[in-house]
Amino acid sequence: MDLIQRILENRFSVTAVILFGIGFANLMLQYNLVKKVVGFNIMDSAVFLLLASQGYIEGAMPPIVAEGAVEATAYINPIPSGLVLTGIVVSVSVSAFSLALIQRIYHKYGTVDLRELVMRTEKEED
Amino acid sequence: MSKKESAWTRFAAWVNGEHEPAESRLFSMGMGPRKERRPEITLPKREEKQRLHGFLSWYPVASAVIGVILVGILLATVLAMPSFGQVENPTNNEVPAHYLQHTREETGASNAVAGMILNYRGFDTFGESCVLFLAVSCVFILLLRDENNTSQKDLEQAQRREQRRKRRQDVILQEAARLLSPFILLFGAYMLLGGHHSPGGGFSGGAVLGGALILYASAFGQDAIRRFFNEKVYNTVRVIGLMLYAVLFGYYIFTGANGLENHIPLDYGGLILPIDIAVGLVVACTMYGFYAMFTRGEL
Amino acid sequence: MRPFVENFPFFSIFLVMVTGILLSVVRSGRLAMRISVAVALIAAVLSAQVLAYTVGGDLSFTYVMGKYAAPLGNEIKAGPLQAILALTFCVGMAISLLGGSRDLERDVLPRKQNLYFVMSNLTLASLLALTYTNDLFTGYVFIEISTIAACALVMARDTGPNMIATIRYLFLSLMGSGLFLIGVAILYSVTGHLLMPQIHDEFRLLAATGQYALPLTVSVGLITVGLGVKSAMFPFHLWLPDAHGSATTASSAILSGLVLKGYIVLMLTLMVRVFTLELVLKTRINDVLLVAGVLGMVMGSVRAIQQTHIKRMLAYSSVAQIGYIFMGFGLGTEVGVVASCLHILVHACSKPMLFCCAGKLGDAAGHHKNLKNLRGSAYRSPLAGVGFTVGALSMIGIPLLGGFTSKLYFASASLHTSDRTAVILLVLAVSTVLNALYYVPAVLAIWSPGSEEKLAGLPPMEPDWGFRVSTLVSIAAIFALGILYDPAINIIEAGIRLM
Amino acid sequence: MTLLEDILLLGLIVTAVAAPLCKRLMATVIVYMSFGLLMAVLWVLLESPDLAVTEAAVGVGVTTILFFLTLRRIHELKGTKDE
Repeated sequence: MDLIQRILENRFSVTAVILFGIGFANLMLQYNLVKKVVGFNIMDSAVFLLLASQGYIEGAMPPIVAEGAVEATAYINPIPSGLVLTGIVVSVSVSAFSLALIQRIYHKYGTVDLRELVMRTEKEED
Repeated sequence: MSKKESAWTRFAAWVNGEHEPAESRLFSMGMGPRKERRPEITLPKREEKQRLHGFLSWYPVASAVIGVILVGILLATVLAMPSFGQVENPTNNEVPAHYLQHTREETGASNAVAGMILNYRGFDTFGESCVLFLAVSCVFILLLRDENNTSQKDLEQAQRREQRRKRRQDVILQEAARLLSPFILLFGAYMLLGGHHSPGGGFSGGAVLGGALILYASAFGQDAIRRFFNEKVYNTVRVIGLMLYAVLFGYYIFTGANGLENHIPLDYGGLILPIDIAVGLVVACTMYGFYAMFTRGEL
Repeated sequence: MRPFVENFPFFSIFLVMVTGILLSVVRSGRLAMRISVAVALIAAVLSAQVLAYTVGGDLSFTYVMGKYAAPLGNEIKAGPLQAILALTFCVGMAISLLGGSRDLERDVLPRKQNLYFVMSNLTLASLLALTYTNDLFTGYVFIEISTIAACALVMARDTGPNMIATIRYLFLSLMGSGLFLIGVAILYSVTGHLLMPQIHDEFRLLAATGQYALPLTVSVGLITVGLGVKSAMFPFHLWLPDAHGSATTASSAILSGLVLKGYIVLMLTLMVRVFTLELVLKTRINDVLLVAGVLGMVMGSVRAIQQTHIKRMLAYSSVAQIGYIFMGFGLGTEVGVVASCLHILVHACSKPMLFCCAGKLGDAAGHHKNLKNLRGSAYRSPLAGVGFTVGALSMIGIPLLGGFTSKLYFASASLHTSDRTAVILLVLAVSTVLNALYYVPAVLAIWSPGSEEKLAGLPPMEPDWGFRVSTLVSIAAIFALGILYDPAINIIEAGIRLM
Repeated sequence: MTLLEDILLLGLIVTAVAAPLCKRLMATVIVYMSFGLLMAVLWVLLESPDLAVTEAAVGVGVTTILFFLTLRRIHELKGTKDE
């Protein structure tokens, strides 16, 4: 009972961890390169969710400070938001790079299945 | 004697590189079962496939096991971590309090997130802008048309597609683009310029600007964009954006670290506003660059 | 007002980054290369100044990246160790670019050569930032920069197998940075800080009270494993031979000699400055590192023996050398860490040269990379032959050369541990023999008078001044580390003390 | 509010599981896009409007465009096969 209570309390981080697992498994297990990229994006989003949920304060406002109000706990913690902002941009850049790479690979080999690709290169090697 | 001689000749041949070194016999006790060599080209195809199949069949199992273990450990970890949404969590210490209380007088931004990423931790954000720059450069290396990645056939195909697009212009898309582009541009500019006192800022505003460009390009073709946004302009804007950031923030770091006075006024967002504009330019260029490279392979 | 020399770490990072950005509008590849080498050398001079300053004053200093200090804003911290590593990275980058310039001009399309140098400059910038950083999240951002830039360096050659090697490298790296990032997230949420000294204080407090013991251990483990994946720690080394073996010469040199070290240096900083060695010993993470290191040393060498492609052989040799470094960390003592640092320096000096010489020898033998076809190639390019020989002998651990010193220090470091001395000495001996088993045949092969008629038809070698200079400099560096190792050791010890 | 949060979290898990399981890559990308949108709504509920805006513009918008362009290039969309 206590455990369930705890899980429900921390539902954001628990969800984040489950998503991380899903993304991680897809990044590792999928043979289709496009799906690997999707898995990577899910994994990164999960980490962002974990980070951002740490900065949330029950009943607080967004961190846009009004004139005069200086009670710090009235706002959520701005640090995780900033970090996640950085993370989102980084993950988009990485996705774009890997998608471009996938296009070139398809152009060259006509497939995006990693198994086939690995087999082809083994044959091609000197 | 003859045995020794043959050993010597074998060694000589090995030294000359004619034989594979006899590693498997030398170290069989150290490494357990004999490992197979890398397949030669002459190896029959079936064997090669079998070997690969061996690799590909244990690999998923192993990584699935690793994944499950990882998730288990992480679940235990997050349950032991501070509870969700409590004020007394370790993250809510003096640092965010300082940010929230002093962001107005120290950075000139009332949006604490913008103040944090562009002023207190601006070096990280410079690195992040460089990541974008780097990604678009990588995409250029990969997809910019050259003799390696484009054959004559590809060019012809692209031309045919372009002509077909010109013949059958999509009226709905064009009208929508004509109607929406100005508003999207306006909204992007608003987000860009208001980043210091409202949600938004360089990254999202720049992405919206880039989105407007993409919409325009996909409705009217890239030739329409190229009239005012060709490769030269593109490179200039992108480099100027990043250099603006580098120079402004470099000056800020230099003066700050040496205890000098910086002459950056704090009204209208202080350092945040110019850096937001710089970042916005970079992001808009990056997004449009991705689109251009992904569709046609040229700007 | 602080001494002006304290600005130099920041100057070197920004200089290299800004050069990288500006090079994207330079048209000529050759000009871009000259600028990159010059900038790397300027950064080296700046780092040398920092080195002289920190060693002379026996101090380390923090430098605020902005106006607001410690728990609020970014910071970098420089001490003797950081300075000598930065110096090595800058020089190594210059050596790699100079030594591989000919191959580069052939392998990369002229129109895209300037972009290659954008990548190399940003790689160098990320290495410098990873060395100097005092902030965990800056570490993450620059890890990503170095990942993307390194992948771009691999794929710059633009052939099919190369692309596939790149994408495998990319996905494994992304997994590594994902693990690192979630480790950072957990660490942040239990300590509430991102700057290393503050995390250290909180970490010690929490470890003393025993609060959040599990998250702390898990985050240390995740960060270590994440960085380990990216730096080719033993079970995660599978991507390395393909990526390093198929890239153009300069890229292989940069990746093997420098990029892997960037992540290791960050791990070292975290272990010494944030977690401290005693607390790491308590979490038993160092045992994992020790086992991975030892396995890497043996398996990397064993696989290297089986290779016939000279670059793949060198790549597997890198796996083994990385194994040495992790073994030093795994000992969990200061002596072990010092030995690892020395090995980082030695490897960063010799690996780029080995790759450049291998590329040159391949040229001499008519663009073959198979050991069989390289016979006699050293006679056509004697300097490459000498360089390869010196590098190989150093890797084996012949006295007077750098590799010998670091192995000696590993051996003496193992004497400081109570129960593992025998095992580690044994593994060191075995791996030395294994190293000899692949380097000696390779050296003999290139020097054995071989098929003259095959090589006779080839055009004569053009003089390549960049290659000559870079090889001579690296040979000098290897001898310097082998004979005058005392100053280097003193610097490293002071650096660890002042971390 | 809690109920909405729970639904969104569940939706995240469901879409994350479903996205890679789809047979057609097109479906994968669309489901992934809905994952991103759910995430954006969740950022609003977590009181981080900056993140919501960025996720919607960058994470969902641009990433999805890139995915679709890639699918067109690798001939996974209808009518993009070589003629």
